[in-house]
Amino acid sequence: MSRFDADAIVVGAGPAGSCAALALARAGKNVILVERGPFAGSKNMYGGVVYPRILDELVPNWWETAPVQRWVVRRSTMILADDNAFTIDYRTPSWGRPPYNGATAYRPDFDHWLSRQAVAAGATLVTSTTVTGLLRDPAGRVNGVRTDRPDGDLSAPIVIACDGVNSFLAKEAGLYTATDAANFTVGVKETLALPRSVIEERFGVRDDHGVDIEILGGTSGVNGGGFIYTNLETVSLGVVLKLPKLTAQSKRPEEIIAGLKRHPAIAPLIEGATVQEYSAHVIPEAGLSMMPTMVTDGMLVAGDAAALCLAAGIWLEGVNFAMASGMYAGRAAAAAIDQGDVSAKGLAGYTKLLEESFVLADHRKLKDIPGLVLSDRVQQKYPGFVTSVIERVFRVDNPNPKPGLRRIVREERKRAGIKLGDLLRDGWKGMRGFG
Amino acid sequence: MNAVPALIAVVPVRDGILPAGGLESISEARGIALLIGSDCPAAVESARGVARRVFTVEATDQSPAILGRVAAEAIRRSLPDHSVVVPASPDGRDLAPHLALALGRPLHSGAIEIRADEVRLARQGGLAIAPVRVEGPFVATLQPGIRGVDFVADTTLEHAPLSISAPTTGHSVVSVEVRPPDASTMDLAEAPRIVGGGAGLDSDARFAMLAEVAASLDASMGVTRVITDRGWATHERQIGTTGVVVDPRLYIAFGISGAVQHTSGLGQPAHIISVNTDPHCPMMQMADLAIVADANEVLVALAHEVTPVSPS
Amino acid sequence: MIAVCLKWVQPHGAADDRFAGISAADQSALELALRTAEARGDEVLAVTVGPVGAERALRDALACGATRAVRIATEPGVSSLRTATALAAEVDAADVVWCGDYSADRGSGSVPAFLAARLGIDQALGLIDIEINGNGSHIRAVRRLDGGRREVLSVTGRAVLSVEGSTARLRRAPLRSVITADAASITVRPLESPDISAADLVPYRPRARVLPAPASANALDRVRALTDTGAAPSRTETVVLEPAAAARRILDALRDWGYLT
Amino acid sequence: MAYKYLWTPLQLGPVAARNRIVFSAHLTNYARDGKPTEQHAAYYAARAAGGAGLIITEEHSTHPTDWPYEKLIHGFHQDVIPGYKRITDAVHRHRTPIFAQINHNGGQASSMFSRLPVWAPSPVADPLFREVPKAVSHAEIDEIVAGYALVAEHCAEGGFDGIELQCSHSSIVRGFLSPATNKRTDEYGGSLANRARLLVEIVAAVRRVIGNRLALGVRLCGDELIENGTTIDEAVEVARIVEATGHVDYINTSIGVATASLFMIEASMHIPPGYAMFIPSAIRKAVDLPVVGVGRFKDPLQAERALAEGHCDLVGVVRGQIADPDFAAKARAGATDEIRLCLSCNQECVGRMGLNRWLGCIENPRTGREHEWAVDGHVSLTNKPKNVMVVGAGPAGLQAAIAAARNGHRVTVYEKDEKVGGQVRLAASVPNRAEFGDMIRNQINECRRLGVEVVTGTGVWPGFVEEKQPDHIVVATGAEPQRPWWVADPDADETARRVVDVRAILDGSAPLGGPQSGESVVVVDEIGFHHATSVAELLADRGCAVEITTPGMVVGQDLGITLDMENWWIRAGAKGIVQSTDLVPMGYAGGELTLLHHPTGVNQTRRPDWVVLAVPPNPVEWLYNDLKNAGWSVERVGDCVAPRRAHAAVVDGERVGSSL
Ligand SMILES: Cc1cc2nc3c(=O)[nH]c(=O)nc-3n(C[C@H](O)[C@H](O)[C@H](O)COP(=O)(O)OP(=O)(O)OC[C@H]3O[C@@H](n4cnc5c(N)ncnc54)[C@H](O)[C@@H]3O)c2cc1C
Ligand SMILES: Cc1cc2nc3c(=O)[nH]c(=O)nc-3n(C[C@H](O)[C@H](O)[C@H](O)COP(=O)(O)OP(=O)(O)OC[C@H]3O[C@@H](n4cnc5c(N)ncnc54)[C@H](O)[C@@H]3O)c2cc1C
Ligand SMILES: Cc1cc2nc3c(=O)[nH]c(=O)nc-3n(C[C@H](O)[C@H](O)[C@H](O)COP(=O)(O)OP(=O)(O)OC[C@H]3O[C@@H](n4cnc5c(N)ncnc54)[C@H](O)[C@@H]3O)c2cc1C
Ligand SMILES: Cc1cc2nc3c(=O)[nH]c(=O)nc-3n(C[C@H](O)[C@H](O)[C@H](O)COP(=O)(O)O)c2cc1C
Ligand code: SF4
Ligand code: SF4
Repeated sequence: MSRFDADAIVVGAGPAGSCAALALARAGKNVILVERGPFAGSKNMYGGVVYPRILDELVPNWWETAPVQRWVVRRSTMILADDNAFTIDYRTPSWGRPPYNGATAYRPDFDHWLSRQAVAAGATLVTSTTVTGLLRDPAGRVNGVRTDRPDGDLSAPIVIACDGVNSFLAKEAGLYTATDAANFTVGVKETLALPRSVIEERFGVRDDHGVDIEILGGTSGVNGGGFIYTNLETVSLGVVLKLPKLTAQSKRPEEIIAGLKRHPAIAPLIEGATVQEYSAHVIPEAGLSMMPTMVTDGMLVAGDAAALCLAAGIWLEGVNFAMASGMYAGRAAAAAIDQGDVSAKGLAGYTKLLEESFVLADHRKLKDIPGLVLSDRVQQKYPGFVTSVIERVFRVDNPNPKPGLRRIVREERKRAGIKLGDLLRDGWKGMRGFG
Repeated sequence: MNAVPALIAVVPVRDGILPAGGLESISEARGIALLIGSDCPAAVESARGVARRVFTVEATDQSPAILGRVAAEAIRRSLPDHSVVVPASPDGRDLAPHLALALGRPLHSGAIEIRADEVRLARQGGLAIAPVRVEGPFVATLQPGIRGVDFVADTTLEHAPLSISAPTTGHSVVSVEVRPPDASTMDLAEAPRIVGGGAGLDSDARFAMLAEVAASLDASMGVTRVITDRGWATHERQIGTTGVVVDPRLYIAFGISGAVQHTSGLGQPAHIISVNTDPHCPMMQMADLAIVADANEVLVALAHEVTPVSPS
Repeated sequence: MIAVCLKWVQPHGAADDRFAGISAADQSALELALRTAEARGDEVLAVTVGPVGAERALRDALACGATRAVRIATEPGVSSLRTATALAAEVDAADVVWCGDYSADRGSGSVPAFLAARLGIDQALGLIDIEINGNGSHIRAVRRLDGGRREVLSVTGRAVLSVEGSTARLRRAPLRSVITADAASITVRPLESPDISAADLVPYRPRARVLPAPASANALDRVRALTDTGAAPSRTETVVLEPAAAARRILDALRDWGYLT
Repeated sequence: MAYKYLWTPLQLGPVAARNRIVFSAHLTNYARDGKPTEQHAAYYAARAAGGAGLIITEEHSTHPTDWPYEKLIHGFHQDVIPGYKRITDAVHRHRTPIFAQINHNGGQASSMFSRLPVWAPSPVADPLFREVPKAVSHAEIDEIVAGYALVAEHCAEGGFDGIELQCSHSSIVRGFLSPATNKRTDEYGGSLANRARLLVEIVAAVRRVIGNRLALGVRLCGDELIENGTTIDEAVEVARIVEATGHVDYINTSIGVATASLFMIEASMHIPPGYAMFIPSAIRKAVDLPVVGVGRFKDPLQAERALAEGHCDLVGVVRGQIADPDFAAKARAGATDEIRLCLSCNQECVGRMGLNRWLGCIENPRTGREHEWAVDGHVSLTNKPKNVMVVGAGPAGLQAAIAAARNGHRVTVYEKDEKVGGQVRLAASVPNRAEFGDMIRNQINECRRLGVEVVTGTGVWPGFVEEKQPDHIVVATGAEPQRPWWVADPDADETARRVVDVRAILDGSAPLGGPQSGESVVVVDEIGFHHATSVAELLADRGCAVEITTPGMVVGQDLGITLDMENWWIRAGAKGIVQSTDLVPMGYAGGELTLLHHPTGVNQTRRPDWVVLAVPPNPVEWLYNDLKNAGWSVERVGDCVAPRRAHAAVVDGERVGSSL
C-alpha cells in the first residue's frame, strides 16, 4: 500500500456521495465513504421525488431492488390564488412501467439502499463520523480529511466533497465566492399519514402509481412554491420559501404550510391526515449563478455541495443531479488516479463530464428560471391574474355573451396591475427557459 | 373480578424501614408477609393496618444471594405452597432472582397485577403489558406506586418470628454506608418532601428563604409557573403540566392557589399543608392542614423556628 | 478478564435494524469495562445474546477497545434466567462483569442478578456513580435506593455490576479501529430456541386504583364533600393563625405525622 | 411532559378510538324541527379535525312521548337520517369515529311540547318539571324498547359507528334504576335486578339491530346526589350487570341528575377538577370494559394522569373542546400553551341551553358558527394591511386585535393600566374565580402568536392618536363604576365615603375587612351575577358580617343559568352571608341605608360600616366620541358601547376586528 489510507475519500453518504463511492469502487479503487449520521439517509428529509434515470448506468435494473414508494405516473402544476386554483395535469401509464421515469421514495430508505450498493461494490462506509476539516500537503493540495473521531485523520490523494448544501468543505477549499442568503430557500415539509385506499382515491391512482404536484402561489405572500406527492401510505406536502422574504415578513414556515393546507384546492386532498413528521432544510436554489468551482488540487465537489440543485418552483430536483454529479466525480477521480495526476488539471475531466451531460445543460437552460419563478411579479401577481382569467373563461354568465379571451386578459392584467412590457418580458424568459 | 392465588409478600427490610412498594406488596398478598432484614419488629409496626399475618427473619448477612436462600428456607417453613410477591424496589429486585432460584420457581419481574391465573407484567417501559399464564407457585416482583395500599380498620396482626441461620461467607461487595436523601441535590421528581412557593410570596428573596427552610426540613423546593415566569426560580423547580411531575409524601404550599396545571404534577402526597390568605382556593381544599395567614410572614416565622438565630 | 454484556434492542415497531442499538445503560457498562481493564492492564470480552444484527454492537465495542467478542445466537424470546445462564458460561472466567441496569425493551432488570447467582459471585446493581482506583483492584460504587437514599458499596473482588445510563459516557472509537473492526472476527455460539413467547404483548392498561367515594347517606353532605364547600367533613382542617402560631402549628403537624422528631 | 397513554388508540368493540380524548355527549340546540342540521355537522367536524379520539353526539329521542325541550332531535322520525349522514360524513372525513347517544328522558320532561303525558316507571313528579308522569304499562315498556331499537337502526343507517345509551342524568332508564323514582312492585321494580330489567332489555334489543358492526356503550350515573337516589355501590353493581349482558363495549360515566343536581354534571369553576373521578375508578375496578371518566378535565396532563393512575380508560373533555376544537391536536403537538382553556364559566355553553339558544362559548366566537366559517376554513388575508390601533386591553379590545391581526393587519393594543385584562382581571381575583382570568391569558397568547403588539401603561387620548396616525382605531375602553342617584354626595355627606364600588374592593383601593375586623357590610346587588356574590364571599372570608340585598326575587339571579346558584347558596350558608330580597335602595345618608321592600311598600333601614355597590356601570364613551368627531375611522366594542358581560365584549370584538 501507498502512504495513503485510501485512494479516495468521499465525504457524505447522500445520493452524491454514494454514487461517487460506487463509481470509484467499480473502477477498482479503494474508497472510504464517511457519513456523520448513524446510517446513510438518517439525516435526510423523509421523502422525495427522485428521477433515477442516471442509475441505469450504475445499477442496471435498479427498479427491482430500490426502495420505492410509488412510481410517478402523473405530474401536475397548480397555480393557486386566494381561494381558487388552476391546474395543468399530465399523466401517462408508460411512466408506471420499466424503465420508469420517476418515483417517490423515503430518503432514509433510498439513501441507505444506495450506500449499500457502494459497500457491496467494495467501498468502506464509516458512519457516525463527521468530517471536520481538510488535510493538505505542504504545497497546499488537499490530501485527506480530519474527522471528529480520536486518531481521526484519513489521507488520500483525492477527496470528494458530497456534504450537501452549504458545504463547508467546498468553502474551506475556497471554491465558493461569497454566498448570500438570497441564494437559498428553505424547504419545509410535512409527512401526512392517510390510508392507502384514501390516497389512491383522492389522487386518482392505483397500485404503486403515484402523483407529483408542484404548486405556484399559496405561500401566504412569501415568495416560493409548494409541492405535494404521494407515498404509499403518506402524502408529503411542503413549501419552498425564499429566505430573505421569510425573514422580512416575519412569518413562520409552519404558518405558511398551515395556510397552504387550508387552501380549498389542497384541503380536500389531505383532510383527516395526521402529521407524522415535520422537517425543514435549506436548499441552494439560485442555480448556475451560485455554482462554485468544481475542482481544485486533490478535491472535487458534487451534489448539493456544488449547488447542483434545481429548485425552480415547478421543479424540485436535486437527487438526480446529485447522483449524476457524484458518479461523474467518481469516474473522473478514478481516471485521474490511473493517470497519476490528481491536480485540478488532472481532475478537469469532471467538469467536462458535467458539461456534456444534463447536469449542466439543464442548469444552463434554466439559469434564469429560479429568478423568474421567485420574482415578486410571478409570485404575487401572476397567480391571481392567471386564475381570474381562467375563471372568466369558464364562468357561465348567461344571458351575457362570453367576452373574448383577449379582452379578459387585458382587463385582468390591468386589474392585477401588471405592465404589458413586464408580462411579455417574463413570457419570453419563460419560453426561453422552459421551451 | 379475579380471585388472586395464595400469595405471600417477601419484603426486604433495612433498619426497620420498609422499601418502596412494601405495603403495596403486602396488600397484594392480602396481608400475609415475610419481612426479612434488619430490625424487623419496627417494620412490622409500620405495616400495621395493612398486614394481618407476618413472619419475620432477622438477617445478619444482607447480601442478596444469602438473603434469597434464607427467605426461601423461611417460605418452606411457613407457607410453602404460596406464590411470592416481592416489591420491585432496588432491594427487592436484588433479592427476587436469588429467591426464585433458591425456590426453583419461575420469576415474573415487573408485575402490575397478579390475577388468579395470570401475572400482568409491564413491558417496554410501561407501554405494553405481557400477560403471563401461571401454573404452580412463582415469584413475582410488583412495580411500586401502581397498586395503592389497602388500609384496614382492624390493626390486629399475628407476628411469628422465625430464626434461620445463614452460612457466613466473605464478600467481595460490601455495603459501606447508606446515605439519607439529600434534598438539595435530589431530582425534584424523586423528592419525598417538597416545600412549594407560589405567587403569594412577594419577592425573589423569599425563595432563598424558602430554600433554606426546605433544607432544614429535609425537603426540596418546588415552585409554580408564575414563579419561573418571573425568573425567581429555574425551570427544573417548576411543578406541573409544563414542569416536573413529582410525587412527594409531604407537600407544604406557600401562597399557591392550586391551579390544575400545578396540582396535576403533584402526585398524591400523603400530607399537604397549605398557607394562603384565601381559604377557598383549591390548594387549601386539598390540604390536610389549611392555614389562613400571610405566607410571607409565616415563612419568616418558620425560618426563625427551624434555624435558631445566630448571634451575629 | 473483564466482561461486558450488551443487549441489542430493536425499537418497537421498527421494521429493520437501522434504528436498533444498545441502551445508554449498556453503553455506560461498556465504557466502565474498558476503564476497569485499562486500570488493570486486562482484556475486555464483549458478549451479547442476540440476532445477527447484534454483531454491530460487538463491532462497535471492538472499535472502542474490547479485545474479544462473542455472540450467543438466538431469536427474541429468551427468558432472563436462560440468558443469564448462557452468559455465565461465556464470562465465567471474568473478574468483573459489567451490565446495563435495565434493557430498554423487556426491562425486567433481572439478568444481572441471575448472572451473579449462576456465577456464584457477589453483585452490585443499579449503580449510579463509579470510582475505579488506580490499579483497578477496588471499585467504589453508589447505588440508588428508594426514597432518595443512596448506598455506597465497595467492590474488591469478583462481582457482577450493573449501571444506569448516566454513569459513564461511552468513548468515541478511534477512526482506524472503526475501519478494522468492520472486518474483525466474532465468535458465534449457538443457543437453543427461545423459551418464552415474546409476541403476546397487549396495550398497557393501568391497574385500577379506586378513589374514596363520599360516604354520607345524605345527598347534600355528599355534594359538600365533593365540592369542599360548607362545613361538611373533609380531610381539611382550616385554621386562621398569626404567623408565629402558624409556624408552630406547621412544625407540630410535621411531628404528629412523623416527619420531625 | 411525555404522554404515555393519552395518544394511544383504544378498541371499543368493533371501533377504535383514535386516542383517549372523548367529546362526550352534550346538547347543542342546533337541531331544527327535530332534525340535525349543517350546524351540527360543521361543529362536530371541527372537533374531529382538532384531533378528538371519539365523538359522541347529543341525545336523540327514541319516542314521541319524550320532548323535554324544544330543539331535541327526534331520532324516531325516519327523516333524521339524511342529517345523520351529513354529520357522520363530515366527521369521518377526519377519520374520527362518531357515536350517537340515544335516549328517552322519561319523567324528566314536561308534556308542554309533546302534549302527551310523560312516561316514567312510577307516578313520581320530577323536581324541575313538577309534573306527575304516567306509570308505564308492560305494553308501553315494550314500546320503549322498540323505540330504542328503531332509533339505533336509524343511527346505523345514518353512518354512526356506535350507539350510547344515556342511562345517566336524564333518562327513563335512570328512572327505572333509581330507587328514588321507581316505586313499582312488578318485575321492573324492587330488587336491583328488577330495576335494571329495562336497561338489559334495551341493550339486547339494540344489539340485535346493530349487530356487531357498531359499538354499544352505556352511560351510567355514579351518584345521583339526590335523597334515596342511586349511589356508587349500586352504580358499580349496575356496571356489572351491564358487562354481564355481553353486548356492551364500554361504559361512560356521569354524576348527578339533570333536573335536580345539574350543577354537579356541568360543574362550574367552583367545583374542584377531578371531583367525579371516584365514579369511573370504582366501576373500572369492578369490570373489564373500558370506562370513560368525565368532569372538569381541563388539561391534557390531568387527563394523562387519570389514565395512568387507572381511574379510567378514556377521558371525556366536553367544554374543553367546546372552547378549543383543537384541544387534542395542540396537546399532542406539545403546544399545551396554545390551548384556549375552557374557563368552566358555563356562560355561553350551558347558559345558552337554558335560554333555548344554540350552544356557544364565551371565549370562542366561532363555536356554533363553524358552518359559516368552515366553507373552506380559509382566512381571507388582506392585501392592504392597515395599521390598527386598539384602545383598551379588556376582552373586547384583545378580541378585536386578534381578529384584525388574523386578517393580516398590523395591530397595536394600548392599555392605560400596567396590567392587561380590564374588568376581567378584577372579576378573576376573588375566591375560586381565578379560572375566569384564563380568558385573558388565552387572548394574550393568541395575540403573541399573531404578532399583535400590546403596550401597557399607556393611556390613549386624541393627541396620541394624532401622533401615531393609525389607519383605523377600535375603541374598547370598557365601563367605569357609577354612583347611583340614591347615594348622597360625599362632599356634602362625609358618611357617603363608606359607599364603595365592588371594583374598589377588588383593586384594593377600599381598605375593607381584615382578619377579625368584624366590620359589617351591605352589598347591593343590582346586576345579578358574580359581581355581588363573589365580593360578598371575599369580605366574609376577611371576617366581615355580610348581607346582600337585591331588588330582585333572588340574589345573583343569573347564577342560575350558569349553574352557580346551588353552590353559592351552600357557600353563603356556610359563611353566614345573609341574603335579603325585594329590597330597592332608596337612599343613603348619614350612615343609614334605606331600602324599600317593594311587595309590601315598607321601608327598612340598615347602618352598616360599609355599603358595597354592584350596580350597573357607565360606558366610557368620551374617547370614541372625540375621535369620531375629529373624523378618524373609528369603531367601538364591548362595555364602552353598552356595559354588558365578557361574552358580549368578545363577540363585539370579533365582529368588528374581522370586518377590517
Ligand atoms: C424540502 C425539500 C424537498 C426536496 N425534494 C426533492 C425532490 O422531490 N426531488 C429531488 O430530486 N430533490 C429534492 N430535494 C433536493 C435533494 O434533497 C438534494 O438535492 C439532494 O439530497 C442532494 O444530495 P447530496 O448527496 O448532494 O446531499 P445530501 O443528500 O444533503 O447528503 C449529504 C450527506 O453528507 C453528510 N454530511 C454532511 N456534512 C458532513 C460531514 N462534515 N462529515 C460527514 N458527513 C457529512 C450528511 O449527513 C448527508 O448524509 C429536496 C430538498 C428539500 C430541502
Ligand atoms: C398550558 C399551561 C401550562 C401550565 N403549566 C404550569 C405548570 O407546569 N406548573 C404550574 O405551577 N403552573 C402552570 N401553569 C399556570 C397555572 O395555570 C397557574 O397560573 C399557576 O400554577 C398559578 O401559580 P400560583 O399558585 O403561584 O399563583 P396564583 O394562582 O396567582 O395564586 C397565588 C396564591 O397566593 C395566595 N396569596 C396571595 N397573597 C398571599 C399572601 N400574602 N399570603 C398567602 N397567600 C397569598 C392567593 O390567594 C393565591 O391563592 C400553566 C398554565 C397553562 C395555561
Ligand atoms: C367584579 C366584576 C365581576 C364580573 N364578572 C363577570 C362574569 O363573571 N362574567 C362576565 O361575563 N362578565 C363579568 N364582568 C363584566 C366583564 O368583566 C365586562 O363586561 C368585560 O370585561 C368588558 O370588557 P371590555 O373589554 O369591553 O372592557 P374592560 O374589561 O372594562 O376593559 C377596558 C380596558 O380599557 C382600558 N382603557 C380605558 N380607557 C383607556 C384609554 N383611554 N387608553 C388606554 N386604555 C384604556 C381600561 O384600563 C381597561 O383595561 C364582571 C365585572 C366586574 C367588575
Ligand atoms: C351544554 C351541555 C349539555 C350537555 N348535555 C348532555 C346530554 O345531552 N347528554 C349527556 O349525557 N351529557 C350531557 N352533558 C354533560 C357532558 O357530557 C359532560 O358530562 C359534562 O359537560 C362534564 O364534562 P366537562 O367538564 O368536560 O364539560 C352536557 C354538557 C354540557 C356542557
Ligand atoms: S284557552 Fe287557548 S287561547 Fe286561551 S289561554 Fe288557553 S291556550 Fe291560550
Ligand atoms: S362558555 Fe365557558 S364553560 Fe362553556 S365552553 Fe366556553 S369557556 Fe368553557
